[in-house]
Amino acid sequence: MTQTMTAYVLLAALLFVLGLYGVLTRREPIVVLLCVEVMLQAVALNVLAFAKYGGFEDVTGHVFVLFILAVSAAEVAVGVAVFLALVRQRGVDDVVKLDTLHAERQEE
Amino acid sequence: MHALLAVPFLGALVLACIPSAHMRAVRVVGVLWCCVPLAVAIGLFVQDDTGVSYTVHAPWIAWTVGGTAVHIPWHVSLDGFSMPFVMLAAIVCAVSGVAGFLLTKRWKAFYVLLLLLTTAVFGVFVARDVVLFFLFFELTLVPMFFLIGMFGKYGRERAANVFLVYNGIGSAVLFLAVVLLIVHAGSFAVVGTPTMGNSFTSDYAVIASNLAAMPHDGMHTVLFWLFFLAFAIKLPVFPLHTWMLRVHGEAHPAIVIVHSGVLLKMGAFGMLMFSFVLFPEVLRGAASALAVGAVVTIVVGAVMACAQKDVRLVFAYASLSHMGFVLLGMVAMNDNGVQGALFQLVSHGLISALLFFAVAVIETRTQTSDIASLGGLGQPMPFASAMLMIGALAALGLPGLSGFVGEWLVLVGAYDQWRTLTVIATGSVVLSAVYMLRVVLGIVFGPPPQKHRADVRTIEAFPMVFVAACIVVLGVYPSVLHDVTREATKTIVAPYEQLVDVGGGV
Amino acid sequence: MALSGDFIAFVVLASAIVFGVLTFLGSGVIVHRVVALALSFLGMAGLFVLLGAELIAGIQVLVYAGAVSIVIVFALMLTPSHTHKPRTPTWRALAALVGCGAFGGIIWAVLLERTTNGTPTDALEFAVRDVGVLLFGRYALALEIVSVLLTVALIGAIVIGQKQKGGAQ
Amino acid sequence: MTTITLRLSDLVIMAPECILLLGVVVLTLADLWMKSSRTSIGIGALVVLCGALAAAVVQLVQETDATVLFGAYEADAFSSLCKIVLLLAACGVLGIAIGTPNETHAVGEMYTLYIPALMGAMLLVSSREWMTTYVALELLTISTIVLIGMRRAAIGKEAAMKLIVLGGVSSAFLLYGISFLYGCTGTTYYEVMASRLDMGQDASLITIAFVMIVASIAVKIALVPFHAWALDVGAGAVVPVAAFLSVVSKLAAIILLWRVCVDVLFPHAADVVVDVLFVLVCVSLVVAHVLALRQVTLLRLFAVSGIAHAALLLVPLIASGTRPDVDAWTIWLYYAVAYVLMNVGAFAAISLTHTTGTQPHVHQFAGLVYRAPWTAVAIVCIVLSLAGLPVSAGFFGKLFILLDALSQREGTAGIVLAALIVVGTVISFAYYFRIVRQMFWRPEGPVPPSSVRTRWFAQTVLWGSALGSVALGCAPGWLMELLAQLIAHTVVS
Repeated sequence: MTQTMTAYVLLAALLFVLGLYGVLTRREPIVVLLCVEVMLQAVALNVLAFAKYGGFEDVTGHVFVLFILAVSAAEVAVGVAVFLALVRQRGVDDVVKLDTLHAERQEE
Repeated sequence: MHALLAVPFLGALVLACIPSAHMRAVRVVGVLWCCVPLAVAIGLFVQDDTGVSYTVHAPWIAWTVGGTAVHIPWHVSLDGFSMPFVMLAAIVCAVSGVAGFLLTKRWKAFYVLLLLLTTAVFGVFVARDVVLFFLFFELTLVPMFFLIGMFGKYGRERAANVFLVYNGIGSAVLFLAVVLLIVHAGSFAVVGTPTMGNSFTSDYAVIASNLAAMPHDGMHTVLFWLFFLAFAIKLPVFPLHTWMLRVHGEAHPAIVIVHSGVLLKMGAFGMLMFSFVLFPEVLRGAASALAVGAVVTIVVGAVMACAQKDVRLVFAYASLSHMGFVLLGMVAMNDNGVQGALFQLVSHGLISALLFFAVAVIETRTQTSDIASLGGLGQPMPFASAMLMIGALAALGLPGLSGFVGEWLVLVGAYDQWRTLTVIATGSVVLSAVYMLRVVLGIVFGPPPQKHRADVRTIEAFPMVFVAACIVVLGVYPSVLHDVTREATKTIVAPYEQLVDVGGGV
Repeated sequence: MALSGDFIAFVVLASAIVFGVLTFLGSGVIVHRVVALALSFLGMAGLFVLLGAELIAGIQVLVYAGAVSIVIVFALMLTPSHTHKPRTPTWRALAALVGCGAFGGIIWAVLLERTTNGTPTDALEFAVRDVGVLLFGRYALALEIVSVLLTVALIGAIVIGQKQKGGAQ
Repeated sequence: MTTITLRLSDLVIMAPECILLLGVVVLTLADLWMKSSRTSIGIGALVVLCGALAAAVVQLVQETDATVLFGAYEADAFSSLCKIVLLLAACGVLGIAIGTPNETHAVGEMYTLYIPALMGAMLLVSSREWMTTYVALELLTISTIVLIGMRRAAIGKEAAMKLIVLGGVSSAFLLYGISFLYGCTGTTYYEVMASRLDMGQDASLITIAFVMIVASIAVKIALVPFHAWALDVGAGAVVPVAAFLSVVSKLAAIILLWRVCVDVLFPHAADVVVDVLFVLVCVSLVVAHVLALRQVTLLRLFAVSGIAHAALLLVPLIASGTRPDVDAWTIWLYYAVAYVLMNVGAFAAISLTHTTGTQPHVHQFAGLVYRAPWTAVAIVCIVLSLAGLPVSAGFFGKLFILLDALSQREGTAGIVLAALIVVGTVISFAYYFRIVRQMFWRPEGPVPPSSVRTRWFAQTVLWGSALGSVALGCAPGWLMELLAQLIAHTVVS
């Protein structure tokens, strides 16, 4: 059965790395945001696998995951709000670049 | 003795509160206040010509690191060693304060900064605690930076920046050295605590006695060179002198008076106090190399001075050359050498003050310091020209004036150890006659200028006469200074000579 | 690993999730991407059930597969057509690939090395009640903070999302 | 299982946070119903902070040492002191904010949202349990994101977006690390976790978890390989928010790192963690200063120079190695106070001379001495402290840290740290004195002089910080003794 846990944990690691790769390579803000969510999901999976197979007689892990879900939902809410506001102000083509701050640095 | 520190600082505060619209009030109060420290210093000097020193030693800051306590005491002392420097600083700052009259604007800023600078300079000379010394040393940096940057010629800002960078590096090195010194040699056992017996202090006396008791090791060498580097920038020694040229060339003469008259001396003071006195073993190994450096500084200064077209730069290189003499005297580390170095420091401070005051007077009238465009000022400005002559003669080492005594003692001190080097250094004295006379004769004689040039006013004449009198007194009757420094010199030199005796001479 | 029903379910769900994430990262069509991601979230809920966390699986379906996906769909639909996909420079993608690969490799190796002595806690009885007890007991403080956090996020989303007053840039 | 939950007495232990919570509720309602003016909300927020400050001081004086919920939250002298520092910093930030021309969508929220952010920071200080830590951290981050995103200009939204993504990634790493630790121990409480971790069995897993946790907190502090976001985000925020980011958020993250290291990490893998931190600190000390040389926009400049100060703040932690003693804590607190004073003062100066609608630029100080000479003097005091010149708090802070590093860490490590600090200080002269140069040597700039004189709150903050810096520079022993006395019993126990 321990191997089952290993399978879960390895899957979590794979998802975490995929999410990280997405964050590093994608440019669209919403997509990046969702990649972060994928990373958090991987963590949740990890925790639950430990909770079941770790041999602890309580559900601390479940509470742990609940907090992760709640906080990431809040993050998405704010993220989408910011994204929409940006789109409204700049138009979508500028949004995907998000380079103004960089450009300012280069001007100097 | 705290009056020395308190008076100028209070003055800065008082002046800061006078609205700058009242220009006259600012100037009068400023000048007068600059003279108060001089009065205080003279008072102390007169009271204390027997060698009894004023010392205050009180706890200041204490905290613990890793179970061991660190103490930074407030230890200030005015002894035979610091007395000449304090007197010099008081005189020069007063002279500079009067020279501030020649500025055209921003008197308030000038006097506030000058008084702050004076406080810090006194602090440097009386501090007998490593951290306190460093504190005051750093504190001189800031007002000086502003003074250079706010008053002077077109290139003053660059000069101020270069000043800040060089001296910033110097004080960073010094900072490191101070901290290392405390950690390395500041520990002492507290009486009555046998177990956790260690406790650090930054008191100079304790550190010195600890170092003397310690066996020589690599850390001593490191510390010696760190301190040397830090102060060599300030002094300056040959390859590190470029910032000083800029300051001398660009800042207002009133500021150059302080800078050349006092700030350079802080370098010598620190070098003697930290590098040479604390680590005689290292000095013994390095003395010859340093002497070569000193002579190179002397010669380079003299040669370059001959080639300059600007009065200020001539004087700047002359200062470099004279500081070389100081270094030479200090590394010789015998009675004559150190006495000579101290004498040379004081005398050079006075001479610089006189010369640059004259430059200030002339520059205010002619708006230039280029030798070629000056000339024939002897006729319209006889008084200023005479003062310039006295300064120049003193600088080139004419017997009977103060410059001679210092150089002579240094050369005598150095001759025992490095004959060839001493001969070369003596040769540069001839060069000094060349460049000084070239400049002064060029300015004083020749066809008189077309435009009318007014001679000095009373307020300008007074400090010049005073300084010139000091120069003459010191030249004719050097014991005024010698009596004060004799005891101090003996204690400074003793450990080194002991070392040399044991080791059988160098 | 025994070829139990649980295991088959795990393999199926895991492949679904990984496929979903890969499609999300790779596909060019926006609708495909969102659907793929929703699929992954659902698959994740399935795994949670396998792990005995039905409550969390339910929340996962509601919050992620439901709310988050829908919000994202709305956000994407509200924005103008969004066809062109900015390309990341190849070197950057490569560097990211190498970095992530190294990181993943290390984690993977460490995880394979580890052996646990714990036996699985099968189907926790009254798990939901226990979660509640913990949540309002030991973790009550965190719960309070989360409530503040959600309020702040709500207010923030409203404030940021509201129409601009005046002609500010 | 008996249900144990928050009791009324626990709320008393958490009084500073509770006061903040109550205050924010009242202020939000007042904002909704009373249509009050912006300034009055700001002053209200200031009053709330002062209330919390009073509560923290009372706790400190009474030597409260209590825990809540099996030790998830602990109020001890060190936490109280940290909270006082954070609260003072936040008061300064609010002082800067009051009277700044409004650049945001919101009216009251611009002030009220500082309070939950500060609450997150304060809970971080006291938290001794990972879940509480995590949500407190997120409360801080998300409130800050909203504060940044409320700026009307798109640049603020962009900065907020960046922070969301970066904060998310770093939280993900933190959680991933925690999840491994949880997997090894089955608990989220620091103390229990530390006692259950077994380096013999899971050495590599624990080590990698530790490294991930340290790295993720390093992102929050913006230590050097993870620093890029701080510049962009700092530049995108309005001045008071940038001040909040650079002072309160950064200090909170540093306290968190300190806490976590001492409670969980050091007992098990001190050498690895210290080595990682040592590298991060050394790199930060050098790179931050060099980067700062190239910045002209003030907010970027202070974002970067803040990194160097943050690295300096970590030196006592790594100098002491495995177990920081009372002195390391004291020195840390001293420099934290100095850091708050000089940075809050600097941002007050930026805010005072800043014209709305532009990015704060070093030219805005041009010729300040002509139109507001006293303000210029105060700014000089602050610059001295920033550059670590005497007589200022910054100088003694650096001196203490250096002495500590050299006497605690034998051999090359201490000397390397000391040398880097000193080199960095010299470099910092160059960019800090740029401000002074502008003030004194440049003719008057384009900024009209109006705002400098009229903004009393910001003026008070500026003068408070300047005088505080100088006072601490003149009598540093006083604060050191006080701090050492206050935290002595906490650390020893």
